[in-house]
Amino acid sequence: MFSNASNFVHGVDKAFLIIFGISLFFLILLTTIMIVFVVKYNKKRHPKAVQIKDSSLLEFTWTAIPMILVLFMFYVGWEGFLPMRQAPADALNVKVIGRMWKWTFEYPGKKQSDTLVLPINKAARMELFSKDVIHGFFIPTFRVKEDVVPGKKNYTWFIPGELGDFDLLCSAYCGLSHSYMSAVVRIVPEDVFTKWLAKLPVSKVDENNEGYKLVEKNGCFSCHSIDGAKLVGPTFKDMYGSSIDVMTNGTRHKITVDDEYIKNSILDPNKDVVDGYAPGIMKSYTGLIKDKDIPKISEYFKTLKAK
Amino acid sequence: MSNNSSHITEYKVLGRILLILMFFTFATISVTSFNLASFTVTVALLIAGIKGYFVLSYFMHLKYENLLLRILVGMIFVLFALIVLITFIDYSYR
Amino acid sequence: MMSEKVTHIEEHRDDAASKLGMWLFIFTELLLFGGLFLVYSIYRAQYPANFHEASLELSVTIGAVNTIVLLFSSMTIAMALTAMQKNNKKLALRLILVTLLMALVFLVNKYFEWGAKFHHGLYPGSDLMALLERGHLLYFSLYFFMTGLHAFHIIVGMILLIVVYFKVKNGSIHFEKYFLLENGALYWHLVDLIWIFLFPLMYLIT
Amino acid sequence: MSNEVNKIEYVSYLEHQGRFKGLKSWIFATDHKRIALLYMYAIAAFFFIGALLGLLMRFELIAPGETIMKAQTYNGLFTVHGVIMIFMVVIPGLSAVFGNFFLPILIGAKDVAFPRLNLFSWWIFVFGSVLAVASQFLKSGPPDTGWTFYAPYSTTTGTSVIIATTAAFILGFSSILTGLNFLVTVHQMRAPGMKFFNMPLFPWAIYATAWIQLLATPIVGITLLMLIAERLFGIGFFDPNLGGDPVLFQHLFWIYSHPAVYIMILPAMGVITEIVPTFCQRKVYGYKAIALSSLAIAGVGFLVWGHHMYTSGMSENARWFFSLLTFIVAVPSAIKVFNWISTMYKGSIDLKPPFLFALAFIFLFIIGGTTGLILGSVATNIQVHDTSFIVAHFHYIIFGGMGFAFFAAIHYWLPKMYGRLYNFRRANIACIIMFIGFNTLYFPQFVIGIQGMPRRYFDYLPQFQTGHMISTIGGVILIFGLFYMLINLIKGARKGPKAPANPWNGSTLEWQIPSPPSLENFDEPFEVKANPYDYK
Ligand code: HEA
Ligand code: HEA
Ligand code: HEC
Ligand code: CUA
Ligand SMILES: [Cu+2]
Repeated sequence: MFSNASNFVHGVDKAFLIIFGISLFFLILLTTIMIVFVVKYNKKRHPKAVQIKDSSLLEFTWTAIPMILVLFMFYVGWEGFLPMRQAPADALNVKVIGRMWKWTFEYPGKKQSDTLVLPINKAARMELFSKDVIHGFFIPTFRVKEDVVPGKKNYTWFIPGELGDFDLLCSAYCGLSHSYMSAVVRIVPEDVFTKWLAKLPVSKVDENNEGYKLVEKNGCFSCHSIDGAKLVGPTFKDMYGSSIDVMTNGTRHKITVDDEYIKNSILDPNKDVVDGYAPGIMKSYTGLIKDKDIPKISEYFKTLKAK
Repeated sequence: MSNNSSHITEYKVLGRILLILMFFTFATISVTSFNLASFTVTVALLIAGIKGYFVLSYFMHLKYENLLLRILVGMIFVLFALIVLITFIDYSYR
Repeated sequence: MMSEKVTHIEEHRDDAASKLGMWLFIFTELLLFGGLFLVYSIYRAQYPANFHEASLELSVTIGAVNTIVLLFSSMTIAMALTAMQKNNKKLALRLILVTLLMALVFLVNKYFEWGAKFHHGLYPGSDLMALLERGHLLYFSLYFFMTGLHAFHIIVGMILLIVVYFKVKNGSIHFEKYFLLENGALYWHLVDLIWIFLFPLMYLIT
Repeated sequence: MSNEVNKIEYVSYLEHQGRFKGLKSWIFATDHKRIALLYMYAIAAFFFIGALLGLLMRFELIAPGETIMKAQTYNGLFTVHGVIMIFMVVIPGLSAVFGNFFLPILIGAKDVAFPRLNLFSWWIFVFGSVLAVASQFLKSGPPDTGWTFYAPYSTTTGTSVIIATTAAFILGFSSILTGLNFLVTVHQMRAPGMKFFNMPLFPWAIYATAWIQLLATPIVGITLLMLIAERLFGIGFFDPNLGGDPVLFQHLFWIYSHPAVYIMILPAMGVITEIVPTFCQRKVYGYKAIALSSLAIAGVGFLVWGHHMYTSGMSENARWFFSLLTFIVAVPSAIKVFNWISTMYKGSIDLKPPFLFALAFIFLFIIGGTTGLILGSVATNIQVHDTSFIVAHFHYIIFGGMGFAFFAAIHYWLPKMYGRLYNFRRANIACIIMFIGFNTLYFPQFVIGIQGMPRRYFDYLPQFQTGHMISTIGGVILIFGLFYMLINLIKGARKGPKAPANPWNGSTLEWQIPSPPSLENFDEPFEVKANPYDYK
């Protein structure tokens, strides 16, 4: 009757059915009674109203019955939920990194992927991390959802039960491209998974460059690329030293990208806005990036110039 | 005619209340300078509560107000305590 | 028993109504600070050690002096009401002045206390603050915000009392109609009440 | 003059000549009835703006991809739509308009306790509202956080969040003062001899609401202040980069905002409780049960806020606790529904527009309320949290509930307020069109919500398109109904036939005085009756 996409589907859908059932029963019952009364006791047919005394027994009954029903519904809901917080100890651990507006999945051994590939019928535990704001880790078909909160540890887990590709969406509002923050969950047989994981490259980063670290730590790469691609913001490639059009208070003028301009762009990005981009998208990093660190970032940008 | 059946609190009473309050102030300071471990917060708050009681009852004349108002004031503190307790249901079991 | 006739326009029940109104307003103020106390208690429970260390930065002496100053002013304003009820206008005026003076002393004390912190580079948004450990940072954030908001209430209370002072002086508050003085006093006690809780929570953490 | 001391001539409050003339006689009025109308005009205007934004969103969502606006615009739209609708339309809504107008009359008073404070609240309200609307047009762009202002997004985004939160803070202040005023009014201004249980049920509802307004609003006030301080001075409370805790913001926000939903619905229930007996010609069934259930909702409603945070990483204990209490707070609502329906039993039912709206209210409220049960249950909430299921739930219960109650109230009391009648047949037609449009608009959102359509999505996966399209069509139908109703009402209020004092054969106090009432409501002495539904 229920799908087997994950081990939670049964509990959740059962709760849905029961609560919907009770609700529908009351909706139909009460609506029918209302209509019957309106027709039967219509002024034309029933010109004189009959006054009826309050009955404590009746009040008690229709307090007690709903009370019992709600306690029952509560129990069903709780029962369906409880397993979601009881991850088995031998589950496969995947670190889920949410940042504006991209999911990254890190497997043991610092191997990173943009697709969440998991073996079927094996418990997988998601350690949820956010680099910036709150995101929501949501796989509708699996009945799985948990917020990814910066500065807090949170997790969720599940056992996928069907092969195939599923949508992973970001459910918590996180800014401009919230609706594009999706990824694919691919459930594969165990052997395929092992092979895939073996081939997955260890993420290589230019970890020695101070400027790079800062840029990475502050999540700039979610909007700025270093390969020339235009993401939410302009690319960093070949940016340093180039001459660009910016809008300042509605007037357009040319500016050369130098240390001073980069500093302004980080601390007060909405003052000079690169032509073709909307103001208000990039936030100010005042207080987050220290003044003395900004030259390091500039230095890093210099390394991105074509030789 | 005038319906606030005003109670007049004598100067003497007010003065005495001040002395009590001062006493408790020094009491908190000296109590917290001993280390009673986790009890200190409780004791400090308890003393603050007693002080609050005196301010409310005498300075703010609550003792002589009608029952309704006294109940309401009590309810505010109960409500606040409930909210704090419930929030701690989240924080203490994480 | 139900058939009392209501005659046209009933007489205004000003004083009882406005006193109830004042109390209700005090409830909102209590809950306003209540929100902050909630935040405080959550963070204190999470970083007890940090809170203790950070609180050592504050001078218990200044805090204690300010507590006593406020308690004293609370008494004088309560006495001012008593004086008014006994139709002793002159004494009432004096007592209000003493209260205002105490408020001023409190603020001056606070000014020096904050000033010293600023002098050491400890103020919201400063570079030093950003370097602090998490618990310290939270403690000082709360310290500045809570005492700041409290000081703001002191100032509002002072303005209220100044208005009351002049009303007593020109006779629009007199011994048969003094609910404005009563309300002003109630507000002042509220400010005191909040400080009674702020003091041990901010200054006396072990 | 001198021989007229005892005979007061009847002059309606609309014509009464006070200190000022013309527009000034309105915007400086201290008469609770004029202030009520002032609120109504302001709220109607904001409702119109908010609804327009809602409609724009619907057009954007008619098809996947960018349809008529950019993503950033969309994000601004739902934020400002939410802020306007919640803080400026439904929270003041019924209590400021009909509470102001009828609370004093129903308890036999000539005005509220503090008339000037009442006017002041209105001014604060207008000031805050203008600020909120202005935030839409400022240079840094409309706020884009959602009406919930969740940190840390709200502490870091570059848009005009400070203005919007300041506006919400100011609006909260207005709400507190209104609540305070009503509480004192109920306690101090009841006609001599009228006890609490001699009051009709609308004042009871307003009374319970006023307590929530008074006690819950300060919490959101301080929360927004902290947010503002965080943005302005970098004081860390909620942003983890500054040491804070984002989940704590959610706690504080919902400690207010859950009780706030009962600020919206309690007066609506109060209105329905007045309308149903009048058009059934029966005394309300279960007077005490309804009165006490209002207080129960107000009280328990304070303790369930965490049901908005089931996925935030709260402790398991908190999750079951909040779930349990959420289910319990649903029971008093159920009691009210049962009592309303029992009031119809063996009545003599007259299907006039107010009653038709009331029936629509009950139906939509049951749907909205029972889907609330789905949300309250932890397991199902995990699936539908932050999806359009939520959007459908609260539009059903806010627009379908409080909105339709507002329409019912205006149709019920317009003859008293303006002394004129509107066209009944047209009003009924408008009600039916809106009812159909409403269900077409929001029902599909339940369906796509369960399938996993997240909310606050500017763009969506193709499988949700059918649902979104039907929904948009429903929106258009709804608008036609709304305009039809509005035109009928305006025509009625201005040129309709003169209304008698008691057009519905009602049995509460307001129908005993002329339509429209005079400045001081009661020119003639009246007798306080033990049963508030005995004035005939
Ligand atoms: C007027 C406003 C209003 C009202 C009255 C309610 C009433 C209720 N709400 Fe709703 N709610 C909102 C406005 C409102 N809500 C808003 C605006 C949001 C979203 C905020 C946001 O995130 O933006 C929300 C979100 C919301 C959530 C969070 C969802 C999420 O984000 O995950 C939950 C969860 O429990 C919930 C539950 C309930 C319940 C149980 C009731 C109950 O009080 C309902 C009680 C009524 C009934 C039960 C119906 C009548 C009874 C019967 C017909 C008899 C049969 C019943 C039984 C047997 C019990 N609501
Ligand atoms: C009172 C509350 C209220 C009302 C009435 C409405 C009305 C409408 N809302 Fe609502 N909406 C909210 C409160 C409300 N909304 C809230 C709180 C949110 C959450 C925001 C967030 O996520 O932060 C939301 C979010 C929201 C979304 C989800 C956005 C998203 O998550 O992506 C959508 C999308 O369809 C939407 C659409 C609509 C539409 C089409 C209407 C239509 O029904 C409007 C149609 C009506 C008209 C166009 C009427 C024209 C007006 C007149 C003729 C004046 C009449 C005046 C009087 C009689 C007084 N709204
Ligand atoms: C939310 C998306 C976003 C993030 C995150 C972001 N930026 Fe930007 N950035 C933009 C946009 C959009 C623009 C273009 C508009 C403008 O100038 O404000 C921009 C412009 C810039 C510019 C000027 C670009 C040019 O071509 O002249 C610099 C430099 C810059 N960003 C640096 C950074 C740094 C450093 C960080 C991280 C600390 C960062 N940005 C994070 C969106 C972002
Ligand atoms: Cu990430 Cu929404
Ligand atoms: Cu809620």
